[in-house]
Amino acid sequence: MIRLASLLLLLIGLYGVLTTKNVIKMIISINIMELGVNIFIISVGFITNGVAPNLTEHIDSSLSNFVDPLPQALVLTSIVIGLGITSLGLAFARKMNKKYGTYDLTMIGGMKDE
Amino acid sequence: MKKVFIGIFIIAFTLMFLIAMSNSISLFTYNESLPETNVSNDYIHKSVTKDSEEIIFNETKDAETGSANIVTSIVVNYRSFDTLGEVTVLFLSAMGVMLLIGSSDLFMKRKKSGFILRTAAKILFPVLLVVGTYIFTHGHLGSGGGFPGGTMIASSFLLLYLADEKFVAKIEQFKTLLGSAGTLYILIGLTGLLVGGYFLQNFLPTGTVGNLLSSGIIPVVYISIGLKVGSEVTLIISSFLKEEVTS
Amino acid sequence: MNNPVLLIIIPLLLAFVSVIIKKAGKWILLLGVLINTVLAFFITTGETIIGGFLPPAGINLVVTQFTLVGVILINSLMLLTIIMSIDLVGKYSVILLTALAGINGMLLTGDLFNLFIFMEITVIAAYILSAQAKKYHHTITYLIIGSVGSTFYLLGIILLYHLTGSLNMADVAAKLPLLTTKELLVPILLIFIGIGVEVKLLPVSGWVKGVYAHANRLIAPLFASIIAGTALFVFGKLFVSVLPLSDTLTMLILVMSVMTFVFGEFAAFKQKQVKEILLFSSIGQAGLITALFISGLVYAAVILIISNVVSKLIMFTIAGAFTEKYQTDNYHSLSGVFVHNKITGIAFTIAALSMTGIPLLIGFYAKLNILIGFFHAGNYVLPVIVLLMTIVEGAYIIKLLLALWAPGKEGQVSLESFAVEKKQLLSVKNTAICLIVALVLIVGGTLIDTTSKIVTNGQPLLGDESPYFIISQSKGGE
Amino acid sequence: MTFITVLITLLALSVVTYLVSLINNKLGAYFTIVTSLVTLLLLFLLKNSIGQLASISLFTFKLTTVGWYFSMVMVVVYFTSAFLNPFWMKKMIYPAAYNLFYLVSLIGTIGMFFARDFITLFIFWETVVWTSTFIIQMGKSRKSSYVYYVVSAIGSMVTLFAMMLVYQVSGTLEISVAFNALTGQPVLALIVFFTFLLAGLSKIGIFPFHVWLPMAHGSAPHTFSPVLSGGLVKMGAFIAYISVSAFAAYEAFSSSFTIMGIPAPIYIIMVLGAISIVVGTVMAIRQDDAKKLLAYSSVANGGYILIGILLFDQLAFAGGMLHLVSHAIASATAFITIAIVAHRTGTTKMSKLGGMIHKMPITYTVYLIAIISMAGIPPMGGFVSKWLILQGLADHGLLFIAAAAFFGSIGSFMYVFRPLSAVFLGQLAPKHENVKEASIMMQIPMYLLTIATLLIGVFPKIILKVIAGIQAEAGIQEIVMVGNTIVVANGVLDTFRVFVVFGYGFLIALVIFILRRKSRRVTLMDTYTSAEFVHTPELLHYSSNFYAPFERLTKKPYPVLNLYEKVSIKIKEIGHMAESLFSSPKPAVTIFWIIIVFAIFFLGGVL
Repeated sequence: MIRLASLLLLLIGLYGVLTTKNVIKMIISINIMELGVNIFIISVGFITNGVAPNLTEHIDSSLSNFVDPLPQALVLTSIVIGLGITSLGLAFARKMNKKYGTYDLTMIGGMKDE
Repeated sequence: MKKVFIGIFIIAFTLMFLIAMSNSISLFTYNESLPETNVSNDYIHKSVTKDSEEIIFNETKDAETGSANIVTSIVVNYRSFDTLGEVTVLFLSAMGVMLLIGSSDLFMKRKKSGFILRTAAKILFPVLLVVGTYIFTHGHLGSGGGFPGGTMIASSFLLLYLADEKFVAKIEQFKTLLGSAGTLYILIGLTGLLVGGYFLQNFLPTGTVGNLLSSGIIPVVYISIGLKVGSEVTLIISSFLKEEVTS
Repeated sequence: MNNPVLLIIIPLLLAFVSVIIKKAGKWILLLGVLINTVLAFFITTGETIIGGFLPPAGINLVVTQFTLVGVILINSLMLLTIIMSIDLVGKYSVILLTALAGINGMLLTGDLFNLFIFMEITVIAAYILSAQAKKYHHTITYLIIGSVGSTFYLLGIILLYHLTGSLNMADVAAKLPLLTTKELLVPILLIFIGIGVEVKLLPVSGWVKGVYAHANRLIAPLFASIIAGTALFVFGKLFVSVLPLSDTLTMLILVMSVMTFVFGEFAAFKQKQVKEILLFSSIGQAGLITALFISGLVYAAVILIISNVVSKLIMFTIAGAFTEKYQTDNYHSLSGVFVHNKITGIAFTIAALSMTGIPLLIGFYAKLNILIGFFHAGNYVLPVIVLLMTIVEGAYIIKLLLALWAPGKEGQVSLESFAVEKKQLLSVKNTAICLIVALVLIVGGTLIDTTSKIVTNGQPLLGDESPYFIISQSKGGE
Repeated sequence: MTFITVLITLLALSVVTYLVSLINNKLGAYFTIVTSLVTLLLLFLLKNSIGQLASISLFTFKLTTVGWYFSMVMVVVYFTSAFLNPFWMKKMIYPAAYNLFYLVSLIGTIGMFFARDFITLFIFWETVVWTSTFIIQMGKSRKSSYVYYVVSAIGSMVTLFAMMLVYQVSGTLEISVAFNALTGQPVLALIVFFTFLLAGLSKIGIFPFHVWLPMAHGSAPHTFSPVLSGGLVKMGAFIAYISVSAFAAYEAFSSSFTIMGIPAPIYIIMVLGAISIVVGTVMAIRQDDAKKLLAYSSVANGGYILIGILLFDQLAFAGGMLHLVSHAIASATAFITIAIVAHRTGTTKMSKLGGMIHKMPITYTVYLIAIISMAGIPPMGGFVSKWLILQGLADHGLLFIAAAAFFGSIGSFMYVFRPLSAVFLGQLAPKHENVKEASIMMQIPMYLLTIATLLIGVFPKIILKVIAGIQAEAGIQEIVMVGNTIVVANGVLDTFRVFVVFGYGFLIALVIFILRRKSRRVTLMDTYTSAEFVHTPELLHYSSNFYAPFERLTKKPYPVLNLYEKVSIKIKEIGHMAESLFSSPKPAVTIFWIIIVFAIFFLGGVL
């Protein structure tokens, strides 16, 4: 179920990029997409009745129902990359707004480049 | 009319996408256990050569990686190269943000901070700093690690940044910290290359799983990651706080 | 000691160092690129493990002959670009060093997720560099399309991980043939779209025009030859040696590539700006190269990449100089610009002719191999398309060259006095570099046997056994 | 002496020429004369080593009689036109490059004619195409250079396809061996025949590809037009020769459908040749620009050569090969004279010229002899070759093509007469009062070429002997010569006797002309109608609207160039469409396309 939800989030993000004109909203849409993918990644490693992959006093490596640790490591990376792209995108958006006075990409797109 | 069209289009596409997706992955049922072929078994048993022994908390010594937290062992040992890249991504976007909106002809326009903020910042700053440090030094034992710890450190500095006007000027020095932390990470990796022949190889003893000093280079790497992430996030956010005087 | 990981680490280390030592950024960049280029010539094929953990679990760098060619090519081009445009580097030295690390990582890595990370590094560096033109809306378009692409790529590799339980390319490649076509459809498609954004395949290349058309002398060659070349090498690595394509999928991707090729060349035919001509022709050539990879003609594809990337380096550098000196790159307003810059013009012409595939230049050798390869594979339609597009390509290239060389109105004898105002396009150093690189194109296309020996080193690239042209064949039964 | 030494010597000489031209371009231009003379001599010496094999790097060569024959024609044309080069150096934007390209294209043609494998053939072919493209741009039109390149590229790319196809089937690139692999594969043979021949057709200017000739010839530098028309066009004939000899088209299509005893594919090409004779002739008559007129006449003559070579028998083949020489020489001569006129007056527009005979009698005479040869009037070279071609056509009973050839012969009277009367005869425009005769340097090539034309006309044996050698090499019946008499099945032709008869006729006419000279010169401005002064006497100049009635008959210009332009516009439209569809600056459009691609792939993957 969570996979379905995460894929729907991905598609909602895609819909957002497809329909919004505001750059900030687009970046938010991309964030939603990334969120969807991140949740999906976690869900891929999910094990029914699993335990966290963290060895403690009571848990040793012979257990067979560890949750897959690799997607968790990957999602960490993915989140950080998402953060980087978002911050960069917002910086661009701000510069664009300073230069053209708008966040609306279509209004600039209509202008002559030169 | 156009919106309706797009809506129908998207719904049709969604259905198609989900159907196609369900060919490769079941959307509703989950695995009962890790598949035999999954590479994660190696991580859990801490044995990439498959001569697996059981790893028991507080007992096993000198395992491949000493971290009790398997995710940490993946992030900082098995796939440390990814983490280096990930840190670089953040570094790069921090540099980008600074290049774009953090140049020196801009300054932060703001009101004088209030008494409550100033006092609270003074009290909270050391607490946050200590907690952050704790988090990234204990990443190999339980939940935690360089990224959350680094972010926490960043938030402590940002608090100071908001409260203390004099601190604003010092923010530039975070760049040095950023560079040094990154250099440290790579130097650790290169030491591994020189000592063991593999880049980012663990060259410190791993000790007993579960001890604080049990996991070789993990704490050192996490310290550098923590400092790096902290300074990067600080720089990014402080850049955004600045405003341009003229267009 | 020739550890390929150094190719990634040294620029990265220098990038971090140059943040601390701000003043010396330019020189650190130069040093880093120089060291990398030298190192690139000394690495040998084989596998390098990172962190001492064996591959499916740990990350490894794989150097095959294919990647070796890519690494040497891309690093040398990077060196040349930096040397030529060192005056424009300014604040971007850190970004460029990091981009270099990312590019080498993309080429070398043997892990799908690691590839994702290095791709992100390269792409983010590219976003920042594209902002140099101060056309932020184009950068944002690039950023959004690029992010969607990389998100798709990530989703694709996660699905592959789910299906195979591994992220290592060799491991995945070994396990994938056991799976059904239906299962593989979505992940392969997602990965294709993700890589396609950087390769500039047609439906996802909307960002290219805005970004390339305004880039300067430093950024334009960097994008068009270095990053694009890297993306093509990665595409080849993934789609030839890792992902098994079913017949339907091969067909569909081939159709897309060929459409990219045809539409790219047609769009280039229509343009009036030098950079736009070049960028659309890059899109077209990228389509052809992916088509070659999909058809399994790796050798021909590699030669074509070499030809294309090297000529684009020269041409985009000179096109950047046009905008720099004349504030325009419309070739009607630049008529006769080479009258005053003959050597620059010669370098540009050689590059352009090589791109078109004129004999004795390496582009012709690429074309020969393409034809031989396709015919050998029993494909008689694609050679026809390739040759027809060569005519179109030749048409716009000759139009461009005529305008740049011969000033004067139609019906008048072309005279020096009709040419645009006299300005020195490139500095002496840059002119010399352009000319030398152009000579490489000639030498590579003339000494065919040497070229093939250098490129293949006697082993088939990525297992591509299809025949290619060497001189002894032409001598027939002697 | 090996061929490689020759080739390298020539390359070295051309580089020397280039370097000299960088210092002093006029001196460099004299070097082009010297180098082409050296080429001529070296080639002459090579005649003894026919059959020699040579190879260097990726090139392999075989010295053949036919290659020698073709390259001799080429070198003669290059050598004679080179005499004009020094006079045009000042008008060139890149004089040094011109000299270099001039010689490199000469070497390219030689290398091509001696090529033993496809790659060598193609590489030298393309060398010639590109060098000549860059030379043409130094003239007065960039567009013509562009059209020239595009038409050439269509030909060469399609031919490359054929070459690689043959290579794939046969596994070898050696021309003479590779084609053998096609026996027993009629469909493949058909494809290869048409595609291989296309480069030849485009170069020789056969009907749908003839558009480049008037444009390129008309606007190339005046010194290069003779080479283009007299020389480079003949490269196409060489391709045609390969496709009947090495390819053995008659054997390959022996089982196919025949028309009038000729296999249908060859017949189709010959019909194209016939069409070009008609089109070239009709269009030539309509031209006002002397160079364009001659260019169209090259189209028509290209048709003769192609038909002659494609017939590949005793007579017509010999005729085609002979016509190659006679047309090369005549056309080069005509272009050289026009170039000289243009050098002296600054224009090639016939309506602006006139009366040049008074100022340039030698040029006039030379031109007269050239056009007599071109029109195929005895006793000049053109007559013998056309006669042989017509004999061959008659032998085969190819009525339609023969009719076209006759039409071309008749039409050629009309078009060669036009510049004769418009440029040289008639009234001298006042602004041309001070025009001088060509200088000695310019006269040299005219004398050389005129002598050659006369020699071929009177003693065709010199050439026909070589042609007989080619025929022996190609394995067909050789042309028979007894003394000065060409013996064919339908009769004999004694060229010397014809010359004597015409010579007497000419002498008698000359005597009458000198004795009964009663003409009075009227200047152009000295024109009155109904006792009223004419304010626009230029319009009354009799060369304006020279063939007005005829032009009214063939009012509609030929739409072939429009076809090319339409294709180009279509390509631009599709390019524009692709650009606006896929290269939108809005990311939403890209996302939309991604979704479409997904949808297509899902459907394609599921079905």
